[in-house]
Amino acid sequence: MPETDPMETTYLGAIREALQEEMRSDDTVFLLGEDIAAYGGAFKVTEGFLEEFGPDRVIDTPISEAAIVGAAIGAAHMGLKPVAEMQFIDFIAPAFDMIVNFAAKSRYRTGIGAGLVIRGPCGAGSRSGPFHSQSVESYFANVAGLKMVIPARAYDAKGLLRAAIRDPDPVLFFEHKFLYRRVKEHLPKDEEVLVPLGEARVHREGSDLTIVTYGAMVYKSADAADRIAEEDGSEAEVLDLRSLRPLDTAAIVESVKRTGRLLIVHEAPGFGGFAGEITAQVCEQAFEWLDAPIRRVTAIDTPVPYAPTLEDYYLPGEDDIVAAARWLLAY
Amino acid sequence: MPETDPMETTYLGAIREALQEEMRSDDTVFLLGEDIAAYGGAFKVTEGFLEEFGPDRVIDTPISEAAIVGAAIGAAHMGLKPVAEMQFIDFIAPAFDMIVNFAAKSRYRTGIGAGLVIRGPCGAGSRSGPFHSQSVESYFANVAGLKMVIPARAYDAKGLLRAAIRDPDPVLFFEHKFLYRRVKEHLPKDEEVLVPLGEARVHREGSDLTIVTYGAMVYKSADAADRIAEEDGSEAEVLDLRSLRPLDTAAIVESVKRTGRLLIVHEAPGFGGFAGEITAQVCEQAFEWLDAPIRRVTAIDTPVPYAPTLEDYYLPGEDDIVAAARWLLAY
Amino acid sequence: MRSLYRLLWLTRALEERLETMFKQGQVVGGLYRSLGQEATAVGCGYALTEGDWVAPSIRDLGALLARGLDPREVLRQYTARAGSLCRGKDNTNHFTVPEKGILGPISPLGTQLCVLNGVALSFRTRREPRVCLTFQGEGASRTGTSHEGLAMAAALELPIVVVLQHNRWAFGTPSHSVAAVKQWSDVAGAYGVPAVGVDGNDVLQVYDAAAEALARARAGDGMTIIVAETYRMLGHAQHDGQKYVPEQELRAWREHDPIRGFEDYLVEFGFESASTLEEIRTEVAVELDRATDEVLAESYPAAREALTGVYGDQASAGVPWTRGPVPGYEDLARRARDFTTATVEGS
Amino acid sequence: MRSLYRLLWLTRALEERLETMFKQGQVVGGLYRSLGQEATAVGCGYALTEGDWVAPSIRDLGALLARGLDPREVLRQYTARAGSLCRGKDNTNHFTVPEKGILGPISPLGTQLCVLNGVALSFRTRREPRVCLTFQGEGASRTGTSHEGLAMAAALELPIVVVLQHNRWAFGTPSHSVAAVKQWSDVAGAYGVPAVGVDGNDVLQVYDAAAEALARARAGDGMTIIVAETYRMLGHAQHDGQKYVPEQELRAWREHDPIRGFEDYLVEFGFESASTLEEIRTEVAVELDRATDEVLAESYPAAREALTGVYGDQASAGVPWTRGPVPGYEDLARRARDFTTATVEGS
Ligand SMILES: Cc1ncc(C[n+]2csc(CCOP(=O)(O)OP(=O)(O)O)c2C)c(N)n1
Ligand SMILES: Cc1ncc(C[n+]2csc(CCOP(=O)(O)OP(=O)(O)O)c2C)c(N)n1
Ligand SMILES: [Mg+2]
Ligand SMILES: [Mg+2]
Repeated sequence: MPETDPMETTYLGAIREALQEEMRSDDTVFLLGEDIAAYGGAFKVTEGFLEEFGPDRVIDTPISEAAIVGAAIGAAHMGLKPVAEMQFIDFIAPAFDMIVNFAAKSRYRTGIGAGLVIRGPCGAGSRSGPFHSQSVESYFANVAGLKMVIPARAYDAKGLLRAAIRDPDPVLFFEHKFLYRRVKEHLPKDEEVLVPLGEARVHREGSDLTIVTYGAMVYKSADAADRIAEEDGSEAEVLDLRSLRPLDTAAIVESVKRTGRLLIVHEAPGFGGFAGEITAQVCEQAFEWLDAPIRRVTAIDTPVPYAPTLEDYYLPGEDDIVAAARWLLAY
Repeated sequence: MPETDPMETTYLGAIREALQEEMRSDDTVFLLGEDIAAYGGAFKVTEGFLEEFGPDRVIDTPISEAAIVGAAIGAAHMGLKPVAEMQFIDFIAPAFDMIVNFAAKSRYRTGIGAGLVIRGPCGAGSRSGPFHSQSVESYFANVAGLKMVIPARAYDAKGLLRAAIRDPDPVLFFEHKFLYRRVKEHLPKDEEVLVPLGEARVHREGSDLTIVTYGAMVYKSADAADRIAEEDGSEAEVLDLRSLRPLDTAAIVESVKRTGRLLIVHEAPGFGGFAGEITAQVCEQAFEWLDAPIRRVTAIDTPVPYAPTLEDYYLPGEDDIVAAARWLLAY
Repeated sequence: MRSLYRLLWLTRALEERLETMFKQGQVVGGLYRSLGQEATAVGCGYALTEGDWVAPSIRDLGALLARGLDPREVLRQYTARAGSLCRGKDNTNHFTVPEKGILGPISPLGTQLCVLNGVALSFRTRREPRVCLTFQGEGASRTGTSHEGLAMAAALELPIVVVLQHNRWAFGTPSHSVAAVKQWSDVAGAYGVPAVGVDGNDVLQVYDAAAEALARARAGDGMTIIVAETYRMLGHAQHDGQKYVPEQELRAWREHDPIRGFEDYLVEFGFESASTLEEIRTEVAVELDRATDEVLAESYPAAREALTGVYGDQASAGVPWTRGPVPGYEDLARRARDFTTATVEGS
Repeated sequence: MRSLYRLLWLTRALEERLETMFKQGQVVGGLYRSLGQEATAVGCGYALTEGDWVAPSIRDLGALLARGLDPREVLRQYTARAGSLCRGKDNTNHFTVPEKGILGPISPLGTQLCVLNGVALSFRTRREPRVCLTFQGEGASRTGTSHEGLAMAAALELPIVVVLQHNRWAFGTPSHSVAAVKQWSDVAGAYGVPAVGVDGNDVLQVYDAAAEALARARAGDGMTIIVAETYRMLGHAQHDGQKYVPEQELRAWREHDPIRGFEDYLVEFGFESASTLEEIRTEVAVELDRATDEVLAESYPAAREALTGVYGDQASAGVPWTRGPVPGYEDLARRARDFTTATVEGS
């Protein structure tokens, strides 16, 4: 057994570590964003970085997400490795043009790539209302040239962020803020934590049903699976996608071919959400193996509401997953 | 038979007419955008409007798509009915934040709606390169609060635009520029042309296969269907969605239940595209009726390239549709 | 004068009340204060008249109270009550209240001004003598949307006043370190409009400047930018202990407290007696006690209210893709069940 | 002087050549000219030195030629040849050529400056004495991204020069009708940087101003905005007949043609003889004839090249979701078939 750190590392701490390690080993890596230097970041991800790496590598910017992403593209063109922080991932919207039109298309158009990372906290559950809680993956799902990652574990947060920084293409790195301090793991000390983009991960094994999910929903799905195992004796496999672009279709298809049943769970609203793409891939590649319709459990099709009663209702719940899973198992 | 206009109306002319008629009958309707007043618009859709309706109702703005949409929202709050033009729909990207965060969420958050239309030319085929050719529907597919329309016929362009202007919610109205002057129809003279949002339309009847499509692909799909009918004797039904939000799932499901086979065709790239949502809906609601996997024919997963050879290859072709349809029919 | 003082005090006392409630866990989510900046918001809000519209940033509570907003609405909003102006669907002051001419902000900075332009445009189009006023932090002035909004307001000669609040900070960063602007009134050069600078902590100076700029807008002479020099006396939000702020800077500005300064002025020049002011403060406290009790007795919205109000027409509300009961799945999700009822009732 | 003249003339002649080719249907897509503005582009481009970067708008061909760009590359690009700098994937001057320090624009206005900031930032970080220069129309200066880019360049004190080309028009609209700015150099006030105005049709004046601003940037003193007063002598693009332009205005500016003006100057003050200039023009014509023949003999890219170059790693290029052969469908689409070959060869 590899040695693990006796101290637990939080999901947030894992992100810190990934940034630190990449910055220490490669001096072309640098950070830019709002309040990340002197203040240390809205969530304190980069606290102390200014002191360690200096103002050339930890750069406070004006409030201007488009300019932040733009500067990251230009720096990437020149061989630097920028990591741009969006204070909340909701504020990626003002940089949308810059991302989908400049960053994503640059290599294809000109042969000059833009290896940069845009990272920031996504997701609901913290009573932050419609503008500090969104899941924005579907905005970018149809954009060729982008990669897109959303880790659920501290291990993956660290390993994927390091891989994202080394990646030659623009990577959107979504961190679920609800997991920042709630997820804690013993990370290995003596092996390098590096997770390649585009590989899904079996979070929980099972043979009766496949639950494909990502981000914070991995935990709710696993809880639901445990409950079903306990109460019904059925075993659901929980597949954590980790990357949405590239998507590990092979892993999804392999699992579905074994279980014959597929439930997709994500936190964003259902209509037009990423579950559609997964459904389409499975329909194309594993239709004959399906013993039941493909189902999805998602947020309701509304903005993220603020009041606790509303937000809890908005989010897909463990009960919803259990109910859908049971329905599929009984089909 | 209702009387039709002896003069043919182009798709572009139909849009002009819709704007004119709504502006004549309702003086709260007004237009804003770049070069739309004195110049008459990049595609001359609003030529002569300044003279007829005056500078309060046909407003040239600075080059600032976010501000254009913003002003439209505010004016809509005050009971006006703004129609904002994006010179090319690609330039909706800088207004993305304003659309998904302000326009889409306004009613839900505050009870005050934003009944406005954002219209502009989309689509490829005119050798205009990566930034004047895009299909942008998937950016907005997951955004609750928006409506989204893309007509294929002149009749629908007129009828849907009129309905969009009257609609209480923000409507994205995508006009396929390849159809602007190529599509010509005799529009009825004595009946009101008004097409409600959210209703699909059978473009070509058939019982062996359902082709769900929209925009310029309606014509390629119909041509493919004709060829299959002629060469193979099979009848494909071509369903023109017209609206993507709201989506007429009932019509799709009804057709699929009849034919047992579904092919989805759209011009945007496949991965993360709108076909995913259609697939998911049909999987949920008509799985038992499917006699073959759901397939999609789309653009390749790249930006829209410029050279004629590349652009032709990028776009889904009639041959691709025929091949996929035959594959499904033979399944 | 008395009502100006009352508004200033009410702003501060109401925020302090919210702070107490925040510490007691009664506020849902974050809390943003305007301590030290009350004079700018109140002075501007007070200069508006019936029919005008104001678009506050999150720190302009005083302007809303000046528009006659009931403090209970503020308490309801921060405690996410069912009866709050946003029905619990959005937070802080993100409400739009047409009757009072209030356009709420959304979080992405700069967007609000663009939307207020549309309100101003409607006044222009209808030849109504109404005007708009909005606030903007110096941090927010660096956003693209802010620029587009200012440029459009200037180009279309909209009846609007933009108050740039130079409070030295944006979140955790001193503004001088991320903006090269030396004179904030120079910003107006990019738009070709006049700018006027005021001491944002002097409510009368603010009021005068606002009144004049509003009159200019009302006369059809277009936008004015008012630069209010002021200071953010607390952290960005309640959770921010403001450790990064030089103690000396804080102390200097504390000497220039807008409310204490106004009190001194009123008493010194004999406009009001100290005891009158004391009475006002007591009145406010009583009013807030009552308001707090009342609001805390109210409840959160019912869960399934989450499903309502996305669209303005029954047709869209009723289509299955807003998570309706999928045929064959009626037995499944509680939410699908609820949906049917909610849409029928809710729209 | 001679090389400056040659560049000016080459710019115009090359564009005229493109216009001819456009009319003959050899140009793919649109064509945008810089007639009347050549001096600004050439003067600025000429002031740059080895290692510097320039980011042109679509109307700054002259700056690229000054950077040593081969006219054949321009012809290839406009005719979508396989060997063009964008391999036929993008149009006009949307190419980025690191060896020549050229950052291509994309269509959404304002974005390019933000990206050039990143290039300048890399110079600053690496303590390299290199600088950047970019162009921007007065129309584009109203975009949010332009503002964010200028604000960031100023705040981070980047080594950059921004040339605001006030050519009176943006597409089909006179700029004064959609911008309230009176003095375009006042724009600099929003960023706290110096601005200098020049006659954009006087190549020497432009050159001097650019050289000075570049020296300032190179010395670490940050951004300068140069406002070049000039005029767009043709429509927005080839298809635009410019009917909306007052004949009188056009005529007045024709009197101030930047190339004829420079010719007169050179001859009058004895720098060059008329016949030398004539020789240069002939040389250019010969060069362009040869270039045109060469490029027209080249072909469009092979169709399946469309599939290549989206990603920088083989892994992503190979995954099925970039439209690979779906298992079981190998027999189906020609594109799926092509894909396998293309990705193996193409990356
Ligand atoms: C587009 C955008 N980016 C980032 C944020 C996060 N944010 C909220 S307030 C704030 C600082 C605002 O500073 P300023 O505009 O000066 O206003 P002040 O807080 O000083 O009143 C930031 C960065 C945001 N709301 N919107
Ligand atoms: C964001 C955006 N909106 C609209 C356009 C369409 N467009 C292309 S050029 C142009 C006018 C540009 O005017 P200006 O910046 O003054 O440059 P000029 O053409 O005068 O050189 C417009 C509106 C665009 N390219 N980008
Ligand atoms: Mg501030
Ligand atoms: Mg111009």
